[in-house]
Amino acid sequence: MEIHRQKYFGKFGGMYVPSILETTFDELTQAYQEARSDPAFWDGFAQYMRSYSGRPTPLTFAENLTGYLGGAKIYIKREDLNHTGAHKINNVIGQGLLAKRMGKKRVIAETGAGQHGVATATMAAKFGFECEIYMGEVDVKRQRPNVFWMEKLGAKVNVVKDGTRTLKDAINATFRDWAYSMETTHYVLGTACGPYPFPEMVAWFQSIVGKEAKKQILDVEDRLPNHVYACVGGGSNSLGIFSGFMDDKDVELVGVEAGGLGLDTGKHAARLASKDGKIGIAEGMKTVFLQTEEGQMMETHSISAGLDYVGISPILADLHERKRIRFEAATDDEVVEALRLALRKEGIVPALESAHAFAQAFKEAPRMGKDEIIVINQSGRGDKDIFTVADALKDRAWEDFIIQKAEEYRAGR
Amino acid sequence: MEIHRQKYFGKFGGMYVPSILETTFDELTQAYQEARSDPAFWDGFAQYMRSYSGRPTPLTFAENLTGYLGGAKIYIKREDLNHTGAHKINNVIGQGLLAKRMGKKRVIAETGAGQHGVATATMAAKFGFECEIYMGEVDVKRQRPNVFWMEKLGAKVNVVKDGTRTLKDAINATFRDWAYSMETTHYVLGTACGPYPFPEMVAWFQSIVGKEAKKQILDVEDRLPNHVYACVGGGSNSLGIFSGFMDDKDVELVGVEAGGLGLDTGKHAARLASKDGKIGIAEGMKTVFLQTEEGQMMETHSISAGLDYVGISPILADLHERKRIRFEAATDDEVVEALRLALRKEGIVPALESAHAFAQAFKEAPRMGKDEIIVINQSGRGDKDIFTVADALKDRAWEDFIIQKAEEYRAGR
Amino acid sequence: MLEDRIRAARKRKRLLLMPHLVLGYPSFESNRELIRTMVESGADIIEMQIPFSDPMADGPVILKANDAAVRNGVTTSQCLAFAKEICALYPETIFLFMTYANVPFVYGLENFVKVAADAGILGLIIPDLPPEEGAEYLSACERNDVAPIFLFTPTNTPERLRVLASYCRGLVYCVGRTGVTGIKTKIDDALGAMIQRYKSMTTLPIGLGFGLQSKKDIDALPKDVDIAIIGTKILTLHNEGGAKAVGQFLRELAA
Amino acid sequence: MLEDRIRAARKRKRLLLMPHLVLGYPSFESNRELIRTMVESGADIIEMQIPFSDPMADGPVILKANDAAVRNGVTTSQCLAFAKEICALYPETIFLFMTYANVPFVYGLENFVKVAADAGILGLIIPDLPPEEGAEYLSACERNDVAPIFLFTPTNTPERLRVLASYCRGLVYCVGRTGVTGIKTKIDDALGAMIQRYKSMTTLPIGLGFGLQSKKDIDALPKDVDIAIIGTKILTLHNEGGAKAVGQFLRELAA
Ligand SMILES: Cc1ncc(COP(=O)(O)O)c(C=O)c1O
Ligand SMILES: Cc1ncc(COP(=O)(O)O)c(C=O)c1O
Repeated sequence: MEIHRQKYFGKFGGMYVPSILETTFDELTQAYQEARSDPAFWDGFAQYMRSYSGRPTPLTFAENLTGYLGGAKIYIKREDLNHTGAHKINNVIGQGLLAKRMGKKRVIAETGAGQHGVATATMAAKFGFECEIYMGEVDVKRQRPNVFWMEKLGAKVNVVKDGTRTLKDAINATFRDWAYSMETTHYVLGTACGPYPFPEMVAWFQSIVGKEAKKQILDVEDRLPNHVYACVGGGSNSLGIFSGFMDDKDVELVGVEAGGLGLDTGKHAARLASKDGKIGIAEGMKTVFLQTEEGQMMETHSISAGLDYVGISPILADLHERKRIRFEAATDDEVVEALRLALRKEGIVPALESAHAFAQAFKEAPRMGKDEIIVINQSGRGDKDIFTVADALKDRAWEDFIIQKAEEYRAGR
Repeated sequence: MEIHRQKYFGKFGGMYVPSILETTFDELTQAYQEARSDPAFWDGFAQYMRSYSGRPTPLTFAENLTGYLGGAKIYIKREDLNHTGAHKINNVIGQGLLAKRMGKKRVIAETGAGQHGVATATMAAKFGFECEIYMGEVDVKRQRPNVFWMEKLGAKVNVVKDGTRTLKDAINATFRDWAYSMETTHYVLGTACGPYPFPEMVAWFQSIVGKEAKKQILDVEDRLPNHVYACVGGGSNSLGIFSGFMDDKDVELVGVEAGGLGLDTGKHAARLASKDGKIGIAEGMKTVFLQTEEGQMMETHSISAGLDYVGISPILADLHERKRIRFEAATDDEVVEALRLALRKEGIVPALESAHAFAQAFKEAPRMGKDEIIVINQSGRGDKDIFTVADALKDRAWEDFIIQKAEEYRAGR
Repeated sequence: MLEDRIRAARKRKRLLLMPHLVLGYPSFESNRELIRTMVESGADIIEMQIPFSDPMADGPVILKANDAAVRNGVTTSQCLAFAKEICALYPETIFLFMTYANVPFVYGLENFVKVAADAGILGLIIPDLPPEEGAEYLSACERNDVAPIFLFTPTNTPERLRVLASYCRGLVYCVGRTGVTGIKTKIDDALGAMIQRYKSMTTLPIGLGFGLQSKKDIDALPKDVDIAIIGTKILTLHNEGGAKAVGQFLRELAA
Repeated sequence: MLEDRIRAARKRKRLLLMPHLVLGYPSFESNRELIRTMVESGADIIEMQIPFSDPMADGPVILKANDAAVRNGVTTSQCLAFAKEICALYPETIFLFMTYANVPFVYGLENFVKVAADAGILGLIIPDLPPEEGAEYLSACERNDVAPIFLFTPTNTPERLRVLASYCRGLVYCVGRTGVTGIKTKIDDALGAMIQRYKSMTTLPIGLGFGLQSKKDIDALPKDVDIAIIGTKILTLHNEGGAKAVGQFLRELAA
């Protein structure tokens, strides 16, 4: 895929930034474009990912799921095996190398699920940057283990209590920090959203996933897959894997959004798969948002913090409009069921985010021919979701354990 | 390293099993020896590890630690990047393939830290075995997240309330299960201990770590390391990495045991590094145990469940006696400090077990020359240890979170 | 038009005062009282912010007001109608709109500018709509004789300032330091130099904003500043002491 | 010596009774009372288990007794001294030791066997010490005229049984089914066939163990069984009703 080297993707994208940030964006754009046209930069990046994060991640044949569902042959791209447990590290190391090139001393980032926060804190520790992370209060509550590790990695975690207290508010808060600190600081945006060059740059770093996946499926099957599934929060993991197949018109690309309690309940985060998304401008970009008639961003809902976001990558909004990608949604219940099945059948623990891609693939695979091939992107591992999953499954033993632990803590005070 | 194909390693080892299990051991020994002399078996195993677990795991240059400590150049072998988060999966997939070959339908295992239990439950899900895990009550308490995932992977977790309610009691309980079930069941022993052929077989599967590490260090440094550090519970990860350098006499091998509260407190699990270990017979093998004058196994102590074990691999006891391996111990406090340093300097989260190897290397590296090279085996990742680490660091925010969670659970009842 | 009105006002007064408020916060009723007080206490220009759920360039105080107003269900149409009422009520005072790009975009940009102009609004401040993204906006402003106001900030290069100046009408909104609203500007020589730099790029009146706290700050302002823009301080005063406190403060400044 | 003593006893009785107890559990004092009751109630052979922290071949009931005795600080020397006292007290009764390999190993194997023999112990059962690992043990037994007793189990192949038989002295300890102690054996034709198989491998007296519960079980035992070994049931009775309950049960069985 030749990623556009322009600010717009069809009618989406742009650079809607306050003038205070313009210089920073110019500087970033220049550094990014220089890095991008310097093959040594990519090589250094790929080498770093190999020796630090364990790339290439494997493409695992899901033999049991294939047999159980009785349709297409299912492969899983294992981004969960990355250091820090998700694809987020790809982008973060890329931006970290860029920030070093730009001579920055400090990095800041927003995070929803906390994976991007952990990845950024990790990179900051490794590269010697100071680090602050902004995270919505709602997300801090449901992803406490990630907050814990960010802090232990030396990052300061700022709890954002504005607005809906989720990802979009964390993004705004990070931009506010940047407006003061840009001289010394790089904002490591975590997904393929925000003002140019972020969408394109993040998609570029994540394209390492698609490059590998394409090579791997050709190695084992000697042909391309028929369908590729990825979950879609901001859009970075999906663009990452899709990029490998973008120019192969026969490969169907399926983006799976958070269906929450159902597309007709208003409690979801499906910007493209539902009828509720409308074009708008926020977080520095023009794209499809879940917003009111008045253009106010809505509260979204998803069991997975990482997909619980009002906006979507402008690159995806464009590919949706151009019908290159089909968008679907999986509900919270379907996702928990898919997680359960993946655990039982393959011994893998997809993150709740990734489990959306699994859920949709599981719905469609049985109706496919045995000669068809599916690739599912497992964007991360679900360890971090233990509190959410335990709650969703109403695990009594876990509750008892927590209650007892709480009693110990209380007694110790 | 040519691993001995005999029941004894020097004066250690043997096969001290009740006659009811003898036939099973004969069958297992035969299957293992056949597999071992069949190169296709190893190739199949290595291929499985590649496509399912993400091997080879990287060898990461710890640039910041190297600079900070100011001595030897430090490399870290990243077993934490394995699927399920530790080296345990190497052995488990190996034994799973063997159990399939033997036509077994069910697997059982003991677990201490829970890593081996999670790995076994994972393998059972992937290979379609029924699965039961035995785990001491003390360990269930300190490693609840792992218990949770074992159950979600479809395994039954049996809480062992006998004896010291830790690893050794779980091993005994698993042997008891096996005495009824051996016809259909394979016992996936989790470390290089127990009756022959387990010590040798487990070390064989884990030798994949050492093979890779040797190749990797030669690739980047074009020479062998001067020192290799690994933590020692039962001995599987240490034998795994050491095996790659066993015949290279100039490479010093350092095994690091759990020093607990200190070697002179009686509250530790240092069988070889302390003066408290004595030769004895238990858990089916003759080796060095922490035992009373009367030959009763003692209560051990370590902050890390996975090193909290009275016995040690007979292979290691022999290599200790032959002075091929130097044994040291790191205390709980040193380990927490090492964990903190690894997090801050390299953005990695060693398991508390692995952090013992780090702690010892950190003690010794500053006194080494800058031309010396160290390899530390990071046997696993510390996510699973969040409750223990939070307690060790007295993390108030974590406690608050747990207390609040407990209140929600209580309110929901 | 805006520029003329400002120049005219400037003739009568060394420094114009431009306080800020968030529409619908805490209610339109309260806005009416506040604006009356502002007008009576010496405000020359009033910046009315149409609330938005994601005000990325605002600090915590204004942010909270936006949140509350959005939760109150304030609509763009209400704000436009309110502006019409107020502009008619206080023809001597200059009223501007401040908002974020999505509000007019979703309302319909062309229409938004027209209705605002008809209401009597003389200028628009949309911090997340740089000229490069605003072709439609700029032409609508031109057609309706509404001034598109852009921000000059310390980090902008001279070239950038020239570009901004070329699109800016009515006044330039100068930022005293890096950062979002609500942070105090240190008034010292550096600021004087900065204003000089801004001044050299434009002939428009200079408004200086972000962080003014007291009469002392006002007195220390470089002489090239035409308008003192006061946002967060006003909102904080209003939150704590109501319209009365705002009035008292403005009167002090105007004294 | 053990074999002769068993054959002599067997002449007087169709089926010998061999109850089990754990030394030092709950106390040696209690052991004394229990053994007296056992002797008075028809026990012919008494299996005294020296407790061990890791009794891998025992089920939950005996395991708990081992744990408790170990925690009580029971020592091997105490057990040996106790045996000496008891053997002298009841010269008509046959006493055996059961324990795990580490206990004699740490005490000193050679010495352990000698002291036990001197005390009057006629046989030793060490489930985790197969003949292949027990060269020193076997020769010490031989020198001291103590019978090393091995277990025949349903999973052992005929070849293995022959090997075990060749090392076994005094009696063979036959296991009715797979598993550890404490599980009930179903007494049916399969058991009869199994005993036949064991019998064909050895001329030694046959002890059958693991899981006997009642007089009915005893009556249904295949005729080739010489000794009924009763472990868990005895311990359970003792835990619940003391020596009295054990005595009553043994008397029923002996009736
Ligand atoms: C594991 C995982 N998958 C997916 C996502 C969604 O983001 P994106 O669409 O940018 O991949 C997140 C975000 O936090 C995540 O943590
Ligand atoms: C991460 C990790 N490292 C080390 C160990 C110790 O075992 P071994 O000595 O067999 O490697 C364990 C045991 O559970 C473990 O989980």
